Amino acid sequence: MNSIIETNQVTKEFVTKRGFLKRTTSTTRALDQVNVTINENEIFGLIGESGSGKTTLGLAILRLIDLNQGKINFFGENIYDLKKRQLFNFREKTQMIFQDPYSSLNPVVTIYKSVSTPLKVFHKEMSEEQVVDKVIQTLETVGLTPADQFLNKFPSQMSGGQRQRVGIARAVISDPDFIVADEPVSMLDVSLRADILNILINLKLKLNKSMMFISHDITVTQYVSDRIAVMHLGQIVEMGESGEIIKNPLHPYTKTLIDSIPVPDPNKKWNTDEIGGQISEYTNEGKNECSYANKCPFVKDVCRERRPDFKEVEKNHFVACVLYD
Amino acid sequence: MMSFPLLEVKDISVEYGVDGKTIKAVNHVNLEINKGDVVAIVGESGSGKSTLAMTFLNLIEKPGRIRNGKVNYRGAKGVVDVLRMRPVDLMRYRWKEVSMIFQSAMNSLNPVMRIEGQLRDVMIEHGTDESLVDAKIDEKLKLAGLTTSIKKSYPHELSGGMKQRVNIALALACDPKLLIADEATTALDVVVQRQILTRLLKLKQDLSLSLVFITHDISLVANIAEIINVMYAGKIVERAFAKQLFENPLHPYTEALLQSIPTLEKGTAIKGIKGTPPDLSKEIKGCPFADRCPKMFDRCLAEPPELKNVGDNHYVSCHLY
Amino acid sequence: MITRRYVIRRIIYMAITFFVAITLVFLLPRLAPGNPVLIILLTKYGGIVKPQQLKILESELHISGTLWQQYISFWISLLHGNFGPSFYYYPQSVSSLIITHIPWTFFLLGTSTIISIVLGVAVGSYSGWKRGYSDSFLQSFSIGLTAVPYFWLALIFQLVFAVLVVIDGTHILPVAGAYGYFVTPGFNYQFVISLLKHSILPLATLVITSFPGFALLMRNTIVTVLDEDYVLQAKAKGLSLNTIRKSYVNKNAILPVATSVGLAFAGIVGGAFIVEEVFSYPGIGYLLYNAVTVYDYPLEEGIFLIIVIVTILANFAVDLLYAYLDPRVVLK
Amino acid sequence: MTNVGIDKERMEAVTSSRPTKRFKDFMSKLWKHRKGKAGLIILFGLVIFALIGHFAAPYNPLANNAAAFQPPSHAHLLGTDYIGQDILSWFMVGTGTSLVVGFTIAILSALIGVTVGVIAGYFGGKIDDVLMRAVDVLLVIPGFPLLVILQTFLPPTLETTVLILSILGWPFLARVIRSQTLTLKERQYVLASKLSGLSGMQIIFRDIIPMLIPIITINAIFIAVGGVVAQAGLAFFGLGDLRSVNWGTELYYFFNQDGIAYKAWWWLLPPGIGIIILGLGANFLSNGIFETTKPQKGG
Repeated sequence: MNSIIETNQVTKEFVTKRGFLKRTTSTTRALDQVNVTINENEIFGLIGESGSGKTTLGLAILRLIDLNQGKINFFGENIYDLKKRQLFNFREKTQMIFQDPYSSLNPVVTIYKSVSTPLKVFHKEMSEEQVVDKVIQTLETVGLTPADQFLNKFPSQMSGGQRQRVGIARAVISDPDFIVADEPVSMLDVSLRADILNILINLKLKLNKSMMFISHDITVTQYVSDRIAVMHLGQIVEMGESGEIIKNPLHPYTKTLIDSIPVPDPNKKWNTDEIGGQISEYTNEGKNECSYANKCPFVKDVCRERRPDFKEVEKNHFVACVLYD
Repeated sequence: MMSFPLLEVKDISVEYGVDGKTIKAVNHVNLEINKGDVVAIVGESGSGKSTLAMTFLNLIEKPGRIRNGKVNYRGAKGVVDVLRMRPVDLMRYRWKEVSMIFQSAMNSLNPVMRIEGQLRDVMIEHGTDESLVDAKIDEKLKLAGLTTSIKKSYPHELSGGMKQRVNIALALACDPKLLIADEATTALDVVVQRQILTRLLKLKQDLSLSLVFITHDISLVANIAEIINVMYAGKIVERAFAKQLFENPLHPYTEALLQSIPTLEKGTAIKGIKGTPPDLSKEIKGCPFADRCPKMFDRCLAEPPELKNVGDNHYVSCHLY
Repeated sequence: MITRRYVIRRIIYMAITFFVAITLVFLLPRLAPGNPVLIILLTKYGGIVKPQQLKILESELHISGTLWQQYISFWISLLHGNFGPSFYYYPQSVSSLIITHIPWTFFLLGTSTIISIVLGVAVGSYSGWKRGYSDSFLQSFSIGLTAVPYFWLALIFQLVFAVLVVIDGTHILPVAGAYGYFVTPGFNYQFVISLLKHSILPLATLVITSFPGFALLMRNTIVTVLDEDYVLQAKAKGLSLNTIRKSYVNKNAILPVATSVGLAFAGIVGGAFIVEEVFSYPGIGYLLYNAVTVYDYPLEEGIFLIIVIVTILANFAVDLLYAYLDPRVVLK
Repeated sequence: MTNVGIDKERMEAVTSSRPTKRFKDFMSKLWKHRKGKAGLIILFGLVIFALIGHFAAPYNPLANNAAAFQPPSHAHLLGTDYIGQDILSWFMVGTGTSLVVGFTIAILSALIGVTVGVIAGYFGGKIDDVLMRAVDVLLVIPGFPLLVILQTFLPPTLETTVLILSILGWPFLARVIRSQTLTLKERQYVLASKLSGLSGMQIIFRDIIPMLIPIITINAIFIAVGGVVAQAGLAFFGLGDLRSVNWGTELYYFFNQDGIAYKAWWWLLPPGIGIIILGLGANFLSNGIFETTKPQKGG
């Protein structure tokens, strides 16, 4: 299998300044030496809680932010080295699907104009008739039928689920190779999610797209993804085939995460004895320790002394934890 | 033995007047909550679940209004209708008898007041002895799983999870009999969500609370609730014990909802429900789910179904039964 | 919360503002082509001027040497607090003129600002809290008042109290000056009474035209705050209306009003100046008016710089007050 | 696909962006709003009044052929002033001048303010720092004394007054526009436009400025009124072009030519009432625009 995206030691820091009458600056590592590989014709799931850096990684892969360190290869070429013209070509081949169906469409621009823009910018050779045809065809692929009646609508005239389909249409119309889908269903009603997820799977199966699917919801992620990476405070702590991750989680954080998922089974009532302790907030300040050390029930001294290596414990199953040394 | 409901909602309807249209958010709903129950109300956005919960505290405000119905509460002095209480009594009833954790934890704390102050004012106004207040503040914060030192903080200094715990501490401040949690954990991460919900269940056991969970997440209620109400378009369409509802869903909406959620077992395909919920500002003649229902037949369009007991306290509002 | 960094930055920024103002004052007369002294002499005085005044003008405008040298000597005299002698009131110095007049302006500005804020907040919070008819009435009333120009209102007061409503040859309220001709300044009953009477019309003009702005702002923020989730929660908590109003609504609604005070202050300064002109009130606005009429440029420039300093400091004070009121504000 | 043969009519319907229809929708919404309608009527009325004054005032406002200080009469509906000029004609012509002054200041200030605000907000960084410090400085210097100083040294014409007021009128708008731009640029559709290959300038004109139009209009309306009042205030202080016929000079002559002593209320009332009507119209209209364009709260 060929890789489409390869990140190498990608690190991104945010600096915040605060303090009372004396200045302190603190650095938060949103991405901390991240190495992931996304293959062609694959949906790669990225899960983590809010603030874990998963969206930052999505933006980095599309070169929408600057990095402090590391490189990201797209078909073997570092996208952070691209010059203006090459960057334009890169933009043509990558796209993004957004979380918020209300904020991802300009309210004063018609559906036709929103969806046709990438086509008009990247394929200037197409005639207006061809553009209209392609827009209609794409809208129908994402289930907006008959497409005609949507072209002249404004986003306010459509439901959340329909808007999200428009967002997908916009992302695929210029035929990109790789798409980042950032929490594409988390703001939709439960009954509408399934169709959107199935459309994404079809993009892979029928149009051979590669995708990074970012979510905080493991159930949803494993439904669409071939492989899953788990992120915690800017670090990838575990990565593997999605079925394997769910059945056989290795990292203590992944285990907690999977244990905490609500399952639609009334026989699995939650146990009220296992009340967790106090919650505290931690950020990755770039210390030389395991990012989960502060919360881990299996924490050892060594966890605070160095960072665990990210190693292949079983075939295609990677984990960063001293328990598997 | 006859059991008396702690809170009994009778035939309640709530409307909102927006832009000259009247939206029927809650439409002739009946509901009972017994002492010690853990009841869930599940529904998608716009189903009226939060509006229904607001009536328990008589908190519907303009542009909404309660069209008809009663909310009977069984207190120390017998049964009273919350909607017809004198303002003074209503003030005493709120929080002391029934309290609530609101969905918007981020915004439901006063930004310019320390946590301590927000616990103190409600305790004092509900008659807690001044000398006991400090100890009680510490006690409630601990119950909610917080260190007492955070009482000196302002809300903006706390994380989302901590704010939501402050809201739990607040909800417990006056030792209520019934606690309503309205999407109390929706904005939180799953790990924190589980910590908070198990804590609530534990508190329910220890303090003999009744709990009402309001959520859009049907998987979640399976793990926590005993009785589940499914709401759709302002009506309760199905009510059953959790086990029955998941093993034998009767209403086509419930069935479709359960088929639309992914599970951890690989290989089961999911499918969405086609169409959109009805426009509640328009008159609906038949069943509100009719135009999305795969089992729809003529009668569904003509007359609205009633919520009927089809045995074993399994209620459903569908012409199929 | 206020950080040291903030205070330092703020001082630097105040210095920059002041620097810009001074440079502007320095450059303006030089922007016009030709010798500024000659231009002033010819255009404003038709060339007829006492030799003494010519000298003052030259030294005041620092026109000897290169532009850079002029600029430096200009700064040096400023740093000594020396704005030079007045052109018209010679030999009085600009500084001494300002010092004798500025207390009156402070009195007008301070009193009217405070009354306007208090009145505005009171009316606005009543209106926002009440809603309904009294609210829409108060709202339209306030909007109507904000449209009234203060100089016109001052003239109306003049017309009414100086000539129209005169009973037996005496005025109900004095229409000119800061105190009566026959009272001796000092801490005596007559003087204080005379002082207050003389201030009524100028203050009324300023308050009537500036309080509605605060009232409207307060009303609108109250309405917004009432929609906030924490107010709903406060109601659910069964708190008394009084507590909700005091600790939940007003405490939050007052914040935008506090931020607006700084900007409003710069506006009220203009109002005060014109009101002083109309009521011959002996503050620096009246002085400035006279300076404009007789082309006393050194005096104009001195007054301008003083009022810039006052406004900068007032703004700084407002920012500190705001940080004190709102725990979320970190003045970085 | 089957849709190859699309007829011309449908093509046009699809591809036109329909800005005129949006404007029409907006106007009809505004017309239904009570205050918005009142504002439109009042301001339109003032303009008509000024136009009549320009073309058909009863007298030449500067002709002094009647007796001085005459109260209103049939010949002079609003009486005469200190040298026998017809006040109604003065007021009508003056309304035109004052409206043009306000309008010009609003346009110029809005141009500067929007440019500065959008550039600072969208591009951020050093440009933002520099521009916003400049705005802070300009905001804190009290406007009126600064105007006095500037007008003293610049040629006393109406044009300079308008220019000065335009140069001083934009900072507040720039600040508002900047903060709005900061919010707008966080919208996901801006990122989507970036990914669609649009340039910064294209994004500004497509995703930022159209959203700002209501707030620009509202602020421009207030700048216009502020400009009229400031110009009147300056004239009242004896600065600027005192030969120009406008509301401010009318008040100036009233105050300095014994209008009070002659109890000439007919001379004092018109300009003040003119300013009040303008202020009310502006307030109503901006309130209408605000309420008809504010985003609906989502259920």
